[in-house]
Amino acid sequence: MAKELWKGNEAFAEAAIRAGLQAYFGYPITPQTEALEYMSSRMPELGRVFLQAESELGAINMVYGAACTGVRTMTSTSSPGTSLMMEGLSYIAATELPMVLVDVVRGGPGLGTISPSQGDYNQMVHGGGHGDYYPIVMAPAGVQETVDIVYGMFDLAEKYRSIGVVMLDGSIGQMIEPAEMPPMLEVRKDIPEWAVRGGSGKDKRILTSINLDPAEMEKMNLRLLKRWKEVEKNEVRFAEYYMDDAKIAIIGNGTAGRIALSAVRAARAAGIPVGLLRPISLSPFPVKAVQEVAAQVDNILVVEMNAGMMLEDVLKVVQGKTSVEFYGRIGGVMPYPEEILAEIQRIAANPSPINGHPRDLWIERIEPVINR
Amino acid sequence: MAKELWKGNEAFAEAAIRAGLQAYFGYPITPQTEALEYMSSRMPELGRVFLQAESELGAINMVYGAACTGVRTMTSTSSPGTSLMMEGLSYIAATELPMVLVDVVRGGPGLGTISPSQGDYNQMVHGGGHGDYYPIVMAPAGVQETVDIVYGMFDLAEKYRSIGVVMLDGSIGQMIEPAEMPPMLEVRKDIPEWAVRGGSGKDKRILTSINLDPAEMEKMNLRLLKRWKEVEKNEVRFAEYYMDDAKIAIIGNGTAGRIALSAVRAARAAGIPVGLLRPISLSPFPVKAVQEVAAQVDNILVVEMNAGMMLEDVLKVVQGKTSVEFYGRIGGVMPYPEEILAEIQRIAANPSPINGHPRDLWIERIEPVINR
Amino acid sequence: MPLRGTIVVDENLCKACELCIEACPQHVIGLNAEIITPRGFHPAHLIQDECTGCGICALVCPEAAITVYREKRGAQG
Amino acid sequence: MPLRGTIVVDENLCKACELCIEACPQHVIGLNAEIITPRGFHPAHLIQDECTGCGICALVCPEAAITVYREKRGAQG
Amino acid sequence: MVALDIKDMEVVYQHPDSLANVSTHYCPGCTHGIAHRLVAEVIDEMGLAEHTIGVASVGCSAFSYNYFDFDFVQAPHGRAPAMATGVKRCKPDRIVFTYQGDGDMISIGAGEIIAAAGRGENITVIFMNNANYGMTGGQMAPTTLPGMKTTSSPNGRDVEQTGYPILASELLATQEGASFIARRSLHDPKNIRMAKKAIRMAFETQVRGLGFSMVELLSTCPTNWHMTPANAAKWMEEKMIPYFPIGDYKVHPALSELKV
Amino acid sequence: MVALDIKDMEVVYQHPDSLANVSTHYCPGCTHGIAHRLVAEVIDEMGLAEHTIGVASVGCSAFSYNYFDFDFVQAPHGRAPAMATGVKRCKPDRIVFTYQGDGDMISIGAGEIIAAAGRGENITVIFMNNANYGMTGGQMAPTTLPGMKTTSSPNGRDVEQTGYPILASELLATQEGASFIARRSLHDPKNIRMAKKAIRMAFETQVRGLGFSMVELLSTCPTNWHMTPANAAKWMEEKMIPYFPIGDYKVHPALSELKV
Amino acid sequence: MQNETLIAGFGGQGVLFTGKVMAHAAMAENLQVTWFPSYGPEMRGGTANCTVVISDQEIGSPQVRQPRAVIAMNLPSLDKYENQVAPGGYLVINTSMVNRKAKREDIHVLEVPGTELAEELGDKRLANSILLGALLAESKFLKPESIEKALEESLHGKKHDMVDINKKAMKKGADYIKSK
Amino acid sequence: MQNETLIAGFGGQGVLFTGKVMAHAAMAENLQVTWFPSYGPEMRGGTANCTVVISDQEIGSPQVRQPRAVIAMNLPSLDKYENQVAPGGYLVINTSMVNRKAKREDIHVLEVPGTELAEELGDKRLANSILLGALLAESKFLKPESIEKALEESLHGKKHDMVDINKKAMKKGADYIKSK
Ligand SMILES: Cc1ncc(C[n+]2csc(CCOP(=O)(O)OP(=O)(O)O)c2C)c(N)n1
Ligand SMILES: Cc1ncc(C[n+]2csc(CCOP(=O)(O)OP(=O)(O)O)c2C)c(N)n1
Ligand code: SF4
Ligand code: SF4
Ligand code: SF4
Ligand code: SF4
Repeated sequence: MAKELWKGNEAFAEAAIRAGLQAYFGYPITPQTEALEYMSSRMPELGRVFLQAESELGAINMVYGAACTGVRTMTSTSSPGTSLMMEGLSYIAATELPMVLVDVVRGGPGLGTISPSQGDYNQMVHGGGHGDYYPIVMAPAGVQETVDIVYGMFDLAEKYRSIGVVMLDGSIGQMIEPAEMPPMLEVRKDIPEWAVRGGSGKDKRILTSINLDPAEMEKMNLRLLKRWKEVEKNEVRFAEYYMDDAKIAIIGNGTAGRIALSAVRAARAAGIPVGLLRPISLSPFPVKAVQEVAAQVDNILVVEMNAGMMLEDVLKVVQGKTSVEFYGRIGGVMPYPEEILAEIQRIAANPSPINGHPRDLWIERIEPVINR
Repeated sequence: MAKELWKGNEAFAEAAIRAGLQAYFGYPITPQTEALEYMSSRMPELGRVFLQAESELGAINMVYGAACTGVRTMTSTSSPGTSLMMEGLSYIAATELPMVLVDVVRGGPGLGTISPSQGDYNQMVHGGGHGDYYPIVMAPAGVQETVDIVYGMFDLAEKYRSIGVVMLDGSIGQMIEPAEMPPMLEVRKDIPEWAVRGGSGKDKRILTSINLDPAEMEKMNLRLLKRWKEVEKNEVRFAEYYMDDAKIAIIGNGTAGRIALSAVRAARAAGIPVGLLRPISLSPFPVKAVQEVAAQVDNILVVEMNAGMMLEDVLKVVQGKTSVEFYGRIGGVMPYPEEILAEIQRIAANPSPINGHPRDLWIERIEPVINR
Repeated sequence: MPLRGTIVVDENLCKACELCIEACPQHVIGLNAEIITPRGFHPAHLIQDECTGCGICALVCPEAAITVYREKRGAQG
Repeated sequence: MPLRGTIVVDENLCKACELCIEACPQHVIGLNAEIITPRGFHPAHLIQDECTGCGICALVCPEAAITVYREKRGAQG
Repeated sequence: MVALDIKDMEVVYQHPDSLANVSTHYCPGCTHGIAHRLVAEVIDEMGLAEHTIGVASVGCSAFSYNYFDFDFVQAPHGRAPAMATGVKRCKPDRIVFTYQGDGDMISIGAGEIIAAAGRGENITVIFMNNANYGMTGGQMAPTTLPGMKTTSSPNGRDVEQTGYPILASELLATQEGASFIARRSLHDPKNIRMAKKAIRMAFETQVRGLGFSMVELLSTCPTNWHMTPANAAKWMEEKMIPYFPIGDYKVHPALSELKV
Repeated sequence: MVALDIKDMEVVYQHPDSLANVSTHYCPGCTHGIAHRLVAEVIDEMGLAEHTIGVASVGCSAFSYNYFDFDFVQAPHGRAPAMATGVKRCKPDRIVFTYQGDGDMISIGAGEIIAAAGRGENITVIFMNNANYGMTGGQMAPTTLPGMKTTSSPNGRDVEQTGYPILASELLATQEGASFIARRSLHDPKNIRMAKKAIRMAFETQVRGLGFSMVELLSTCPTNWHMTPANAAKWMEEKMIPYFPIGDYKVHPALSELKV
Repeated sequence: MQNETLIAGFGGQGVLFTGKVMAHAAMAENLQVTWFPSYGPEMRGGTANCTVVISDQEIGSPQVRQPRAVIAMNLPSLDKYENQVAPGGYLVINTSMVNRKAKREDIHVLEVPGTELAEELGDKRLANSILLGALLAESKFLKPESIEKALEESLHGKKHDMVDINKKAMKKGADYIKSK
Repeated sequence: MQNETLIAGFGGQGVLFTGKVMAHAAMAENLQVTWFPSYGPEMRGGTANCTVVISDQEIGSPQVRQPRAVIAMNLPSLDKYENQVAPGGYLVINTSMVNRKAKREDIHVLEVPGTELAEELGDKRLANSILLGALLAESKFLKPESIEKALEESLHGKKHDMVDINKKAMKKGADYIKSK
């Protein structure tokens, strides 16, 4: 299929449909609404289920019900909406159901801005719902990658009976880029052996997340955890740029990562040996890749559109093996490549290890910029 | 005042009242309900506001409204209820309002069990709501400590215009212990200079969490972050036991910490030089204390009633300086001291650094126990 | 003469709520103090033989613990 | 003879929605093509002098952009 | 007693097939059990056991999936109508019903039930109104009667502070999408029979694709009312029914001919 | 034109004090502005500006706190009644009102509004029913008319799939705690005058401590209806009002004597 | 010094109350104490238990795998907890509700027909106090004076009438076991 | 090779559409392209802008501090973006809506009375295409054939009638600037 121009939000909607999506439930919220609108015309056209829910609480619980029947199902929303889905997500995880959530992230906290952000990193990656559970979380950096990840996420969700989250910075949802759509898959006809479908006696099936006996609940928790270990083993994704001979590495995901790419190119043009590691799977986190980078370079600069959430994961992995710095913009601000370039130049000029927490040093540098 | 027997849930309710609580909003949920019931009789008796909300969503937004008027206000709930409060909490954080939340944690995910757990660690400590915000989170280990922490939390919340969370393992809410109640404070009469109270023209006050201009939103984010730095500097709390000459350290909070204390005593009785660091403030995390412990001992054993959430924070702080191991029970199971003692003995018998992620090794050890 | 009937109470299900006892128009049900179920109850049983098999006890029983039998029409008189 | 009136439209507020134009019983309001406001609108203004100061334009104006004046009773005739 | 051999007798009543043969966790005398039985009987009589998916809610009936003998899912507190919507939309040829308490359905879940009724969602709701939160130990519900003492209204429900009982049947009957709305009681044989008929009507509504149906069942909670089951039944008759009148609140014209 | 010197004239109408003198972000011709003005006029006439706390919601009116000239807070989507409850309970001598759109109040916030009405919460709700979600670009709302095209019902609202418009005034009027419930429209001078009276009644209800009051204001959304403001007003009269009848749905006896 | 008592029985047999009495008594002796229940949704006919840990230093775990004493008010409790009693510890059995003997031989088994003795006092709900009386008489975990004080404190208001009869029940349990 | 064009104006002036035409044209030339809007709640009378980045390799940042070209459809846009044009870059001004001159001297300033020229074509909404035509004639960011193809692709269905008139507008803009 040839490339066509797609807006991020519509592209992921179409990609989900091509992956055999059977039921979509959602609620409007900027900057995600185009996806819901797209679904509202495409899904009924194909004879599949589209329903605008009364709220994000309604949407996630409709997805919960749909997932119980074994169909491919999803919802999409943006930050305040995901907060409302936390209870439902925790239930779905506990019931071991596959589903896909696309969170088109905007600047928070609160009602915040509708501008792009990566402020939901912790909420998604470290679990905003109660209890131990482990969603798969991927953060694409462009429209084509979004299409490919959403298309594949249903398989992952089903393979691991897990929640698959695609976290799109608002910018990715709103941008238009050429993308090639994958082929349209047939809608699944068979019913998974755990799904409810009407049955009694020996054929009765129950899907629940409650077990008052802690011993049973512990078994379930262990099952989730072990499944997660498999995910950690198999599903790490990342992209590297100019890393071969790099002495400085940028680590940034999604939009922050691609903005960093511009800065890296500019720095390379100026002769600075800098490379970029762009984690695509945030959960599982590319631990080995980061470890290898840490072993190779003298300095790491983590770039995010939040106050350093992934930074903490990088620090945990790097374990002091190399100097880690941070640059972020917060509350819905997107950095320009020039800002990151300036950081690279600063580090290249003085690559000695930093003294203090990278966030603290960044606050000192960024404060005059923000309060200008 | 003399000690009296108090059930954890009622004790924190009374402590809040004595701290000058003016408005309580809540919704029943096990194992927290006694607090709501206690409030339902005590608050009206004192002419203060008690209201059972229609839901946790209702409760947190009533608290939001009450906090806007500058009164001391709080809610309490348990894990599924906190998940429903995530949106509201993010809004409250963004509006820079003081409030107190007591989360009496039960085993999750999902509807789960009502048994004690520490499965909400990530949700609370790493922020389950969207956007960058930073609640103060403390985890007491007994009824007296609960009383003292809740009593003081209102001051902290107001000082930093921040959310103050007290995370009680279900066990602490349900247990009865002797506790001395602090004196009854007068209810505050003055209105903070930021609170709404009816005013127009130059006196008009607005409290909101939205700002469509990302630059303004970024300023607000920075303000929150800088305030948080102050909290990190001033409000770290922890307790240490038998650490003076310890070569092995247990790190555990709340119920896990006090169960570990029993194990530590038994191990000491058997001549093993083990000590206990019990973090009380989980956010801010006792970074320096953990660093010092890491510098002193050969082995750290993190004990939790989850699958290793605080473990990750310990690993981040320890930075490979000493060997870290993990022991947890999940989904609502409380470990017995004997289990932790066995871990201590195992480590004492073979103190060489471990090879692999502590969680992976623990899974291997715990799997036969759980699936027995 | 009314049809004669009888009931069988499933002791694993009965919780001794006494609703059948209250409802029985013939007043022929009572608790069996001799038996204590694993959950600690004295289950209901027929204490007299005027049961007509009317089924009212079963209608009010929250545990669906009662099976009601009645003489076949033909078998009567 | 009806009272005479006039209106003053606040150009910073008017968004050229034309609701006042539609509502005016005297048909004396129109948009002012000469002016373009900072937000890109041609604001409303009086185009004829039969305004009676009835206030209907102000009643329908979503921007509260219109101040309505009327001759004082005494000043009339 | 005269020995009657049950072998020679006909079975007038027995445990319905669709009710699992297990002891429930309900308190002695709790009418949740009666409601379960009636639903099971209706499902059996309509031959729907192989075609039904139940949606349990959060409340004393959270475990009802263990007691019904057909497929079940279990919803978060208050969200059963949304979850049922997800199930029904994906399995439109299945009979989908929720089983919800009053706290669940008309307090925390009021938004979801209104939306489902508004959409005319083709599901059935069994709504257990026992005037309090049973599972958590008897707190005030939106349905608690004025002056009624509960563990969270220790001096009796104060209408000045907490308002009036929500009349769910009256409320939902205002929605065009609602096709069958009825209130019944479970406190005596006559009312239990009437309740069963209403439940039948509700499921018939769904089978006919007519849209949203709900049966509100006034239920006793002897434990939290601090009464014997028999006294609870009397209290129901004397206190609750006057406040929550038994009746049909909405009957789709297509149902009016139906005899059940 | 004949020069009339306004110095010699009396001011028949001017910008109300309680409305800030700033340009709003509302689309040209949007009746949100009219509603704002009427509320401000009523607040001014009742002398309440120093005693009022408004609660903004999420929707096109999210920023209304910038346009009213008195204290305001801003609630999460749908939660304004809960937030207002928190404010009112802590400031019982203040006048507290919410300003909510239809998506906000009767879709995502249906649970909160029902609970507030049920409690007889002594607050006032200004409910803007414009039959769609304006802020996010015109999606279907629970109030969208059957067959009406929106960006999420591109082929027109299909009642089979999405049900019927929720009649919020009728719904809330079933609650005993609700003391004044009225529906008005903002599409022409006469209706605007009637709307103002209803708003006055609602605030009078609160001042008298009579409990929950709501005015549903049928509003135009010219942008998302894809009409000129004038045509939107006509469409309102022809299409919306027949579905959402103007009227008083609940009037507390203590108000019946009141002339406003 | 530390001892732990686990009390178990049907809901309604007063096991939680008995634990609270012990907690009050420990306080009266200036000891540390933690009372910890098994908690569950409000369901009748289930079982209930609580553990009371008494110590002269800060109490660690609120529950222990091997309590020093177990009071089994009914058969399911005996079945469940007999094995857990610490070697050398105490197992108090309400023989009125239990139709078997204890199996353990490495512990002190105190067989008391609690419900029957209680009925002699006119109220079978006193069985819990009778069993506690027996346990304390043998184990000496707490002093009789402290328990009497504890009863005063835990039965206030309308329930104060019950103090004397509970004291009597404690004594009856103690006498019974001493006389054996 | 990379160039960036920022197009800004009132909502309704077609700035987003013009950006999309550029994106289609870039695709026709087998180039990489990213179209990135300023997005906001549905509000009329506000300003809108988008940035189109065209490159022959994977595109990094979707927005740049110093775009190679700015098309300012009105005065607020000129005020806001004039300073951002990269040195040596292009600033296209719709002089019909702007009552001042450009201040920068280190860039190519293309003054085009877009709205007036559009009115000559009978539809003032064509000003955007006129300004784009002018920019491309000077900057050569994209080939005229690609733009024509792009117009065909972006105006489909009922809007297809608009292709020719937009082509004309582009040409008019190009001619105007060449003739100056
Ligand atoms: C989000 C959430 N909040 C609260 C609870 C606790 N909870 C469990 S059941 C229940 C009340 C149930 O009452 P009702 O719906 O009236 O049913 P009943 O138990 O009376 O049958 C509550 C509040 C929960 N499980 N989840
Ligand atoms: C939790 C959450 N969900 C969704 C949104 C996005 N959102 C903002 S406004 C709005 C709809 C508002 O529509 P309505 O209440 O009808 O008011 P109107 O804009 O039409 O005045 C939505 C869905 C949000 N901000 N928060
Ligand atoms: S009604 Fe049923 S449960 Fe109750 S006593 Fe009779 S048989 Fe037993
Ligand atoms: S009604 Fe108001 S905003 Fe509209 S054109 Fe007239 S003056 Fe301008
Ligand atoms: S608590 Fe009430 S509703 Fe729940 S099972 Fe017991 S009697 Fe029934
Ligand atoms: S989108 Fe609609 S409701 Fe919102 S401001 Fe514009 S016209 Fe008004």
